[in-house]
Amino acid sequence: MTGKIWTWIAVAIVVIGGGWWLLSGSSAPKAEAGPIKVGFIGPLTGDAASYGIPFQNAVKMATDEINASGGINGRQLQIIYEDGKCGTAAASAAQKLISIDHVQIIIGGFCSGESLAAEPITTANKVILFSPGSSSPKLTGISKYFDRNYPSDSLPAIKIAQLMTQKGLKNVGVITETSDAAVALRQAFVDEFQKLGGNLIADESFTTGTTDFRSALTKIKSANPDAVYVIGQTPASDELIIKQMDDIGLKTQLFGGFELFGGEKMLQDIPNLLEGAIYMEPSLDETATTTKSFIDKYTAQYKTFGGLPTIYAATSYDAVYIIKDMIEQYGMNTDVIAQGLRQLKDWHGAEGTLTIDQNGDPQFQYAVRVIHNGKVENLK
Amino acid sequence: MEYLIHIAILVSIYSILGLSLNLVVGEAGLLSVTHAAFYGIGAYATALLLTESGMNFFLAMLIGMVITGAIALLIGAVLSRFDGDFYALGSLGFNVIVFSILLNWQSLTNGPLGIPGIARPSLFGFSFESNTSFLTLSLVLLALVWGICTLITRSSFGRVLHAIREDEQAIQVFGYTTTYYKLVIFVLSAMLAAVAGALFASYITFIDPSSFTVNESIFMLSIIILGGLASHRGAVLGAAFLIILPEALRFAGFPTDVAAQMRQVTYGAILILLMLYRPQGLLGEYRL
Amino acid sequence: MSLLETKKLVKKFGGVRAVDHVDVRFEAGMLTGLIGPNGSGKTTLINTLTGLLPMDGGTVVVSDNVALHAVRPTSIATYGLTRTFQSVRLFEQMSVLDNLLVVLTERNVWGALFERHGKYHLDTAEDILKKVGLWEKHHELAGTLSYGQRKLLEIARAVSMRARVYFFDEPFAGLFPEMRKVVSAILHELRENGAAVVLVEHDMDLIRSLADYCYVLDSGTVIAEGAPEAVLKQANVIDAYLGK
Amino acid sequence: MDIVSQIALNAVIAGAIYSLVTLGFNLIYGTARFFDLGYGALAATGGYAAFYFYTQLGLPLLLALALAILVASALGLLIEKTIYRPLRARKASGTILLVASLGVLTVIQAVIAIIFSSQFQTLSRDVAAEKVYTILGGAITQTQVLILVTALVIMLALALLLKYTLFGKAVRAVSDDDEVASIVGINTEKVMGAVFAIGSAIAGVAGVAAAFDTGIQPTMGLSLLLKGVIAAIIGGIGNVYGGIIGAFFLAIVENLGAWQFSGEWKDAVAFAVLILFLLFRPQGVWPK
Repeated sequence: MTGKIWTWIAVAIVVIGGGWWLLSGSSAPKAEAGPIKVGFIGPLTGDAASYGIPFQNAVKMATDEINASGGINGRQLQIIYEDGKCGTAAASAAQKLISIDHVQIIIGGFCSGESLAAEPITTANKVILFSPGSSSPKLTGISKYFDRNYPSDSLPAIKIAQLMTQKGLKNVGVITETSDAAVALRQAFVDEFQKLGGNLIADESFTTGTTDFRSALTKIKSANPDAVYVIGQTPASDELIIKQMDDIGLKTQLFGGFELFGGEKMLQDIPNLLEGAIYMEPSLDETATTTKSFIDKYTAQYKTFGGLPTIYAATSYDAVYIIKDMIEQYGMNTDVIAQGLRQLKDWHGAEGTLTIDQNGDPQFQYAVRVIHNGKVENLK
Repeated sequence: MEYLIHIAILVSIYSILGLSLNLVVGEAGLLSVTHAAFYGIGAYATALLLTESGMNFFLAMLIGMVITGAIALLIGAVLSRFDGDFYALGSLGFNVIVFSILLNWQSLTNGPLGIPGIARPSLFGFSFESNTSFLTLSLVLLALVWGICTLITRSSFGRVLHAIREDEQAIQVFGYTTTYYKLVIFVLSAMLAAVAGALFASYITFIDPSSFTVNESIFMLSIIILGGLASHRGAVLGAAFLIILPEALRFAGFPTDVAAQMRQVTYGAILILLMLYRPQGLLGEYRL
Repeated sequence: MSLLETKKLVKKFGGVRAVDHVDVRFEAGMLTGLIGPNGSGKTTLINTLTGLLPMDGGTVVVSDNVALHAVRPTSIATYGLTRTFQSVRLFEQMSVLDNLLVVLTERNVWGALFERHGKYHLDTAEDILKKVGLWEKHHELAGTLSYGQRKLLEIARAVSMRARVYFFDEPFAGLFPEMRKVVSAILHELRENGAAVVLVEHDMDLIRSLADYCYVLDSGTVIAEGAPEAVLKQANVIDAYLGK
Repeated sequence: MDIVSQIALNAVIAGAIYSLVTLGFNLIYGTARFFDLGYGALAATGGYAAFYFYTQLGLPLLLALALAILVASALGLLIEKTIYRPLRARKASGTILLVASLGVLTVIQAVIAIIFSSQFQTLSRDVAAEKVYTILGGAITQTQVLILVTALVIMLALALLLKYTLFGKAVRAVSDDDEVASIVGINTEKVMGAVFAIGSAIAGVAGVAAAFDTGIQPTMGLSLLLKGVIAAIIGGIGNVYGGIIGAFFLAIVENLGAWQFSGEWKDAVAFAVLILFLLFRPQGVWPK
């Protein structure tokens, strides 16, 4: 008999819960009065949370600044944060933001998987999806309403391959994390490097969350490469790789993906191991005023970038300001905003100067960085 | 309203998964922790067939079911030699292996990049583009799966499964080669999971390995444990509860930065409280 | 005609020979008693004959022609053997009726999948349950029955197999006298239908009244066999029971 | 030549950490007779407690480690008393305890992520200035040698405790059959509590070792636990000494696997080994 009671309690919870949240959600006032609602989708739990949370911090910081200085056209900006779990859960997040919160613009899909899962829903509802972190080439020109201010992967990898051949480094080893951005970067690099006659003598990969790279690195060491290209999704795994390289005595010219060495935590922890390491990053000119003030404010408020290289935080921070400019210029009509975004030229922000092309991809100039005694310098 | 339909579609997909997993766990008493692997194989098979050859969704789903069934036959043949905790552990191992294949066999599955641009189903010219039409399709398939499961559990085959659950050696003495029964129900349950995989791939139009991990299998287990084992209504209620709960918790006003983790705490606490006070779940009658 | 016979059957647990070169015969239409003190190997012998324990030596001859060196539990039904368990192994969370129906169904998988229960199975189950007086409880879970009722249900399950050789492992334990008459009648009926009934029992009066032939086992070997009256009077049998 | 010795050293280091996990797991599984997934979260607790005391509070190393192990042990005892004991009193089946321990794992992992954020943290304050020893051409750092030594010391201590102390006999009696043990006058609940306390302490040490060797993140518990469980089965489930052989065997196979194939198949290789052992040698190398 008690089974029946339990059933009705459970059903009651589900029904009341559903009803209550349906009422509280859909009856929200139309967009004109009250705060401007903008959605946010990013990995807040699971393995990917280690770079999702700093992404959230950067967006929160920009929002607080905007609201402090009077908001957008006098209306406060309200960001609604949803967890995309770096995968298909982003579809539920997007559907909720659109149907319940009636957002017109969503900042996010941080992982490429989140953007790919949310895009069909946002495009169907004519909602702008602006991603500051998805790098998958599959997103290029995927929809009128999808733009991003984070470069697609192929660009830096091709430049690194060209740089290696110029420096005469013929036999190179690669170690890649099996995550969306890293795999795309590796593919672009290998194609270019072999086209230029380079010889890939070691090709190791590791799953997200691995902490013991010693045997893979021993294998690379046994091939005694001229250089090693380390492509991890987060500086945390790259720092471990470089430390364990030192542990097993693998001394070689280091190349990095994703501005990994830019993460200042790594520069503090293992400066001598990074000596001479070369990496590629969008020309985030640390000395530029907007960039410098952003970095200082961010580190003041959140102490470290945690797992995040500065470029991710910069693009997330800028995304909020880009949205603010768009709303101020074009109002809330998403079709007009979509065209506006595609005409964005030389927009100045924490990430430097940004231009968005016809496919919604950003044009980035790349700066080649090299690390000398713990300092980041431009390679001539 | 769209959001409610979206939730209803997810609930029907997870109900299919719950019903099919219940055949193995609730009816035959075999704690399988590899259901997400078959969900994944079904999804990838259908997605690849749809994107590569552009065939009709339902044909792709059927082929996906056959492929999943074949792989389940191999895995089931190995698993039906284990029992108790070893069965659970062996099945967990197979889930990790299948996940690694989905993640690392990049030439076939695109690895972590996943497969985007999967077409929505269409039948005799009618395309299930809109969510409402997709919901009706999901509910029809759910009803079909429910029917198949009822047919199985009500038949003498189902009764033998219950006997295997209670005392496998005793029923063997009465002339039943229980390894065949365990294998057949394992393959049938995997094929039904492939249906859910096909629906999920076609609905979200993008799949990647991260939705077919061991955690997903554990989530499906908690659906039927919460809903109640060996009860079809329990499987559907469990799916509804555990899909709607995290969505409802989006509104529970946790501080934004810990909201996601608070959901995990609530979910874990529910599991503990269930086991302490109601191990047979809401509607179930079979205690684990 | 012997329905089941063992030749030099051996079952070892490590060094201990629980069944030590045992030769027994179970004739059709006869009730054979298996008696002996605790730990004499009676249950081990039955478990080995019904495939629960692998044989370590000797052969099992089924109805004079099929010689087996190994018996799998799933195959004994095909040779017309069935049994009850000393420790009563029922399907606890299934109804009393289901506990019977489950042994009446199709053996092969596909047959079982599409088999609906026709009147025939339900009627057989009904009159067997009526015979052991459990029909009113046929919807209740087996787990809720009393110890005596569970014994009766197990006997009913064995009877519904329509086997040729029945092994009953202490079926009368825990039954009140009224029910003992019912079970004795069932055993008689099985024997009249030409089956070989093997009864493991400690109660000498039951053996005297029921058994046509009996074997006395002590520490794995047959120390005496023959008609119950003669066997029970033999000195070595009494010593075995009373301990030297 | 030095490549082979480097692989061997890598295996020895990984083996040491796995053996710590297996040691505690076997102790608990041997007595409580269920797969305690919560054990993984206790290892994570140990790692994070050490991180908090040592890196954030800046306490001296040994004090910080001692406190961390104490925290893990106390938490393990608390969980045993509040969750597992009532379940055991109600004669709950192993599966119910397994699901409850899954709830414990999820809750602890989420709480850690809330307190320490899900960032990947490293423990060592002075990372770069570490002495590196070279043996036969292979390199091994100071911390790794320390981990190896602690693992061996704890193995010895546990072996002596179980073999020669009265408490050890009581533990072995309870793990044989707790009902019989209680009839004979052993207070099984007290022994069970002590076993959980010691097991959790060892989990804490494993967590600290992993934290020092590589680093910590909230989700480290489950993967550490699964490797420990595989090693336990290879060695012979429930047998404290067998687990150590299993741990080093698994570490060698994984590192050889990484050498032959490439690193991303590491988990798949580990579980393939598990399934092979379950198939051909379920009782393990050194059965209890």
